[in-house]
Amino acid sequence: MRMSEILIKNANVCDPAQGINCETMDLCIRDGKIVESVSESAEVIDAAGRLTMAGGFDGHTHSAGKINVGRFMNPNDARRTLVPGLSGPEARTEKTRAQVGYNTPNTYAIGYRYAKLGYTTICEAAIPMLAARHTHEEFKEIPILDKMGLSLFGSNWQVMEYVRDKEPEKLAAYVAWGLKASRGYGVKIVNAGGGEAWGWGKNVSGLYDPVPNFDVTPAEILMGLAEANEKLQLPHSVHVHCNNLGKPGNYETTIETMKMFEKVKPTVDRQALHVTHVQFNAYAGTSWRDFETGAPMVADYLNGANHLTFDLGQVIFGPAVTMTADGPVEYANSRMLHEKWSNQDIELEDASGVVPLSYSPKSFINAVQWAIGIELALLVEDPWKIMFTTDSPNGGSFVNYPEAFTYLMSAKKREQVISGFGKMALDRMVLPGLDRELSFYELAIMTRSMQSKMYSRPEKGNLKVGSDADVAIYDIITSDIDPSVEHEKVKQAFSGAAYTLKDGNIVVKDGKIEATPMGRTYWVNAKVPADIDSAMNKDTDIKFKKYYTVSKSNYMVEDSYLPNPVEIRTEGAF
Amino acid sequence: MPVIKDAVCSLCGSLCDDITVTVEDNKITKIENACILGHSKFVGMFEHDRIETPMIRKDGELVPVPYEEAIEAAAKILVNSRRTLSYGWCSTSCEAIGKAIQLAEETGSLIDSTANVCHGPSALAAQEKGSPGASLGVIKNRADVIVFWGCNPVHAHPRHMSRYSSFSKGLFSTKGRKGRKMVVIDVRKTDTAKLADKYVEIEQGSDLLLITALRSAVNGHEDVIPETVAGISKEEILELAETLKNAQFSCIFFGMGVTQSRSKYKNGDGVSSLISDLNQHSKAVTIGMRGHYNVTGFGQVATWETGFPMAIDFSRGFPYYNPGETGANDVLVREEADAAIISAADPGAHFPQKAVRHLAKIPVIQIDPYANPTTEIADVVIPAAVVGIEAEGTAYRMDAIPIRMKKLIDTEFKTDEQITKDLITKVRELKEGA
Amino acid sequence: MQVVKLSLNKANKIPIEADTVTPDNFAGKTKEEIEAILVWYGNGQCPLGDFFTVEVEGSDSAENTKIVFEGNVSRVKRIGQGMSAGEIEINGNVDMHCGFAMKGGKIVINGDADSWLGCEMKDGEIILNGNASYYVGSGYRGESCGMRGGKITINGNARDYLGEHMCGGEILVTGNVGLLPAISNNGGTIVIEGNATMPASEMKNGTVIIKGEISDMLPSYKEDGTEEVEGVTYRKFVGDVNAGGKGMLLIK
Amino acid sequence: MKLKANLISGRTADQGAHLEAKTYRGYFDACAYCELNSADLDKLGVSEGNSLKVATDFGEVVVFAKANDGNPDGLAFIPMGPWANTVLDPDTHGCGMPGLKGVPSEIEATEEKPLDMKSLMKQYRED
Repeated sequence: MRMSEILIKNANVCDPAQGINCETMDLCIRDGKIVESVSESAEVIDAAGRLTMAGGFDGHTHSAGKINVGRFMNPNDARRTLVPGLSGPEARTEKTRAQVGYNTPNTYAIGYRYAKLGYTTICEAAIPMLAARHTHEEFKEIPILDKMGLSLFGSNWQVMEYVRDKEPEKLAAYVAWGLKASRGYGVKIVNAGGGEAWGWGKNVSGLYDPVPNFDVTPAEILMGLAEANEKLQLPHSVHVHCNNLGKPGNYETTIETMKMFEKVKPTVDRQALHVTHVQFNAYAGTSWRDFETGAPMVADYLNGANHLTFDLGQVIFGPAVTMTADGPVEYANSRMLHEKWSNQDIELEDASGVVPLSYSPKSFINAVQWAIGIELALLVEDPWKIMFTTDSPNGGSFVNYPEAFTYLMSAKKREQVISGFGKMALDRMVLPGLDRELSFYELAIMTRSMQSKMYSRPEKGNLKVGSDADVAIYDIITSDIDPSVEHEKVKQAFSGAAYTLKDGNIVVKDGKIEATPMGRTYWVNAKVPADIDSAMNKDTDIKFKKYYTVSKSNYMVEDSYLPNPVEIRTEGAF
Repeated sequence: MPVIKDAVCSLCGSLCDDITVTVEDNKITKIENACILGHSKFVGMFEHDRIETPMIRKDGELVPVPYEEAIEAAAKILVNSRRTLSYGWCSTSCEAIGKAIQLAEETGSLIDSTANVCHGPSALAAQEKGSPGASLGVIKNRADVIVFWGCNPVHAHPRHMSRYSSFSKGLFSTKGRKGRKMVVIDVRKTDTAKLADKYVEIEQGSDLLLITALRSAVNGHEDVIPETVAGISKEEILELAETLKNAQFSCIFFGMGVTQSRSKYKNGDGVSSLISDLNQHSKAVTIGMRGHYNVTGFGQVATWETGFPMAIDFSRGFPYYNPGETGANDVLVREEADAAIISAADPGAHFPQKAVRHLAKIPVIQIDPYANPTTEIADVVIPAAVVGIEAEGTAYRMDAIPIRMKKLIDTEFKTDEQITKDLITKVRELKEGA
Repeated sequence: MQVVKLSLNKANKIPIEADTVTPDNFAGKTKEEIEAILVWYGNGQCPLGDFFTVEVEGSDSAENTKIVFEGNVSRVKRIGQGMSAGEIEINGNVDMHCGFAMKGGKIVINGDADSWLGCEMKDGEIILNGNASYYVGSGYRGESCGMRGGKITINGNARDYLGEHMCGGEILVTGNVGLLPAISNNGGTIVIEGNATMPASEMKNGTVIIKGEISDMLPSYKEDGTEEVEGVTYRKFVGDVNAGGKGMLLIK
Repeated sequence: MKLKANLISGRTADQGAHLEAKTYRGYFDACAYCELNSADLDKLGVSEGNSLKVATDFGEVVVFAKANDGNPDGLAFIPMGPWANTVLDPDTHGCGMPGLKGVPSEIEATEEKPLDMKSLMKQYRED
């Protein structure tokens, strides 16, 4: 039940969207929103000077859909208890359903554990449209959090044909239709064209390698979809997993991709491009033998560019589960690491794979991967360009976020980890020479504030009047703590929020779940002129008649799958 | 008269969604595009005996009782049990499955699906090696070599070959059956085998030997293969390996001939490994031929809600999983279960005698639209609507593609989902009272 | 020395889960304290004393504590789970997961053992003077590593999947084994004095010696001369070739 | 004469078509039979429609004889259902799956008639 009014007294607010840097003040909440003032009958929470931020927003996580393949093939993950309080089996209680898992927790555990970290919104990074119902079915069972998802378009036959045939309007109409069909929030492109090539067991080698049988290049797919994205005035830019992920030397493809987007003009006040889990795409060298960090080169480019955002894909040592629509990468992983391999190609649309693995500080490759994520965060000057992620659970489970925050905030903590690396690893990274330590303010930007802008959700990721009353209070007195030295305390505090409020409901208190309201699902309904829409539909009719194995009328995700939907309408600029 | 197009057939794991249904006076009078199994389900339901009313066994006979009485009796059984087996939930919607799992969690029960006697070993295989698959349309559009191993779609999935596999046509498979090589591996010449280009008759129980020989051939270790393996000559094995290696896109569909035979899940494990090896040469995937129309859905829902696809033991309040210990047959054959709730499945017909005999000894709650062998040993019987005809809901096709089943006609019967919700409410009431 | 004798009062069908029954947990405890230790029984917990008559002699450390089960405990699971020291003697049959993940000490079973005996064991010793069921010394579902150390001796037969995913340690079976012993092995030694079917599938590493007959040898092993072990000459096979394995399979 | 056969069970279209009509004669007809090839039936001196007694370590059941020349010698098939399950192997082999295929059996001609579904199940309730 929603309390109508709450007064949070003595909150040490860190809200970069308003330029508030750890100032102690009161926060007022009414009917789930931040307001100017409340009446005297408001319920009072005494923050007692503790660090207070907007609810966290994980803008790139694999938490619904493909993660189920990860759970399915790794029942051993269910018993892992590597992060106390945030992993492993937990019996049901009066308030909570039973929980299991570490990298691939069950849906309930995902909701509870994100909330314990003070997070209140997540974005599932990949919805295969044909299987979109599945994503929404899992969303329904993830308590507390607000959710959104990105739909996969990068190896879609209809997309590639429209790009090849230079039909930008119909392409935009198809993207709008696909988002509606899958109830997606934005356009995800994974290894553009690579999913189709994987249909024949092959891959594309870079931006200009034509996709077999479709006579288009990854570059053309990327530009075509970016144009459609802007034509539809979508709230998020295209969200790109670059070609050549996971390959030594791929930083060049990554920079090339970023550069290509300099010419894209956003029609909404946000970036033109989001490049995801750049850690996996910032590799230098020519093979795994001479593999080394490419972070300085990528960071150098990013520091001079203002048209894009990116996220880290930080690596956490220990077991992880890689899961991506990049089918060929997963197959290569499984062969290289002798690991189990699941694959799921989706007809006419995309590919995907899941492979468990373990990152070890003793492996020089893993050590360098670990360093690259942090290097990117420290070398890129403007935190507003950076979203903190582990690409959970690809680089590691989200429950390790507090641990990872200390890597960013404490050079001492980094030294501790680095001291376990071999010489070969140290020679291939630049991290030991970096002494930058991020502040709580910068951390808040990377974990909540920049997401608001990046996803055009002004009511999220900040504590402005009118915003959603999603609030996290952490047991940290910022004036009394030196995160550089007391990194353990920082980790502890971020591991179990003193309070998490979701829409003004106390969902976590002292690190324990208090209530489990159902969150919203955001999806985008983009307007397309009727004639273009109908021309596009004639083309997709043929696709369904001849090639799909599901009828078109059974493709569209029905309303009943979104118990608490928020429809975002866009007008389009046709 | 209303004609409903693109209705979903809720019989087998093919989950065909192109059925045209004519409804007159709330009766299905005509059905187009369905196979014999689907036809029997859709039209047959107006011929077959429904369980008309809730019943409780008194003095050996099932006697009609009001719904509330049946729910209360069922809830009492659940609350008083120390080790309840909840079983089935595969010919029903994902929404009902979700509630069944919640009921199992709240009563500290053990819950298992029909995969226990079907593709359970395929899940164990995936836990060893993963499951390299694809959606069925990928096969339709690309596959030039199709292998049916230990499965008989002509009988079990009659439209599979025309919609998704052997006979289907797609973008890169314009010639349909003519452009494809169809291989059947089985222990007897089935009706499916009769349609194959190549039939390989394997000695019963020797699947892993043949899979291993194929892997050795594909991986360039011909020298370790003896002259005969699994009753098949080395020459034939090498030829089959070449067929697979030289395919542009091959798919191995496997059935219970693989999962139920000697070596059980190690056969599926071997198939996954063979697929991985084949991808060094060409594209290859594998798909299990799932039986009940939503047994795949049970696996999906259970996995996201509990972390595990089946055989989940909630005794300690959190999910524990270990087929061989926590499977339906495990706890029945060992006579551990002291009560059972069974829905949308028929262990009376499909479990070995020893397991059925134990079920006959303990209190059994059955939720089902139709009387069947389980009814004969049930103590509380609750009639349900036919999901996919009288109730809508989600089901997952054998390739894990979710499809929404339509409601085609009205009914007075409650859905499995509603019945399970009522049970949860009653169980809570009884627990609070206690 | 502390000796704790446990006698089951009445045979049970619903298994008792006795993961709290270890010398580590019993050491230094009185009869009353031991009787009060909770065990799972179906979906609830009960004190051990509800099921067993408990006798305690002496009081000592875990190393010097011995637990004796008098008679069958064929529905008592997880006895000795995770134990690090001391001894457990079972004078009858025992249920699943006996000695699961044990780290040290010794378990002697004078009867048959159900599945998962010594599963994920790290060190210590198990002696089974009877027959074993499935998955001796293997790993939990989905794990890549089963038994890592210690020794299991089976003076009887064992069923299928013996030593699945074994990474270290030693298993000796004096009788016959079922299907697929030493499957997916990555280390350790398995000696089978009797017969076996389809041994060592996908072995990556380790040694398997089979002194009896083999049925259905898997076509994934390369014969590579002979090897002498303790004065006996065996045919030596190397593989599994499909796992890129360097395992050694020695057969008569 | 007793024929040693390897017994398997499995689906058939007829069995599938009667999944929701198991109290009917059609289900009995679809499931209460055992298929052997003609040569094996000849060895037993029975023709289609005669009764066969199938015995395994786990039980015995009377079913009708049916010819299927797709079966190799010594392979017996009974459609999945309560008749097959009377004689299949309940051991779950450490992985949950009973032995529903590959059960050693002995088959002989008999004058007894197969029990209908309800009579078969009644035994379990009353035993």
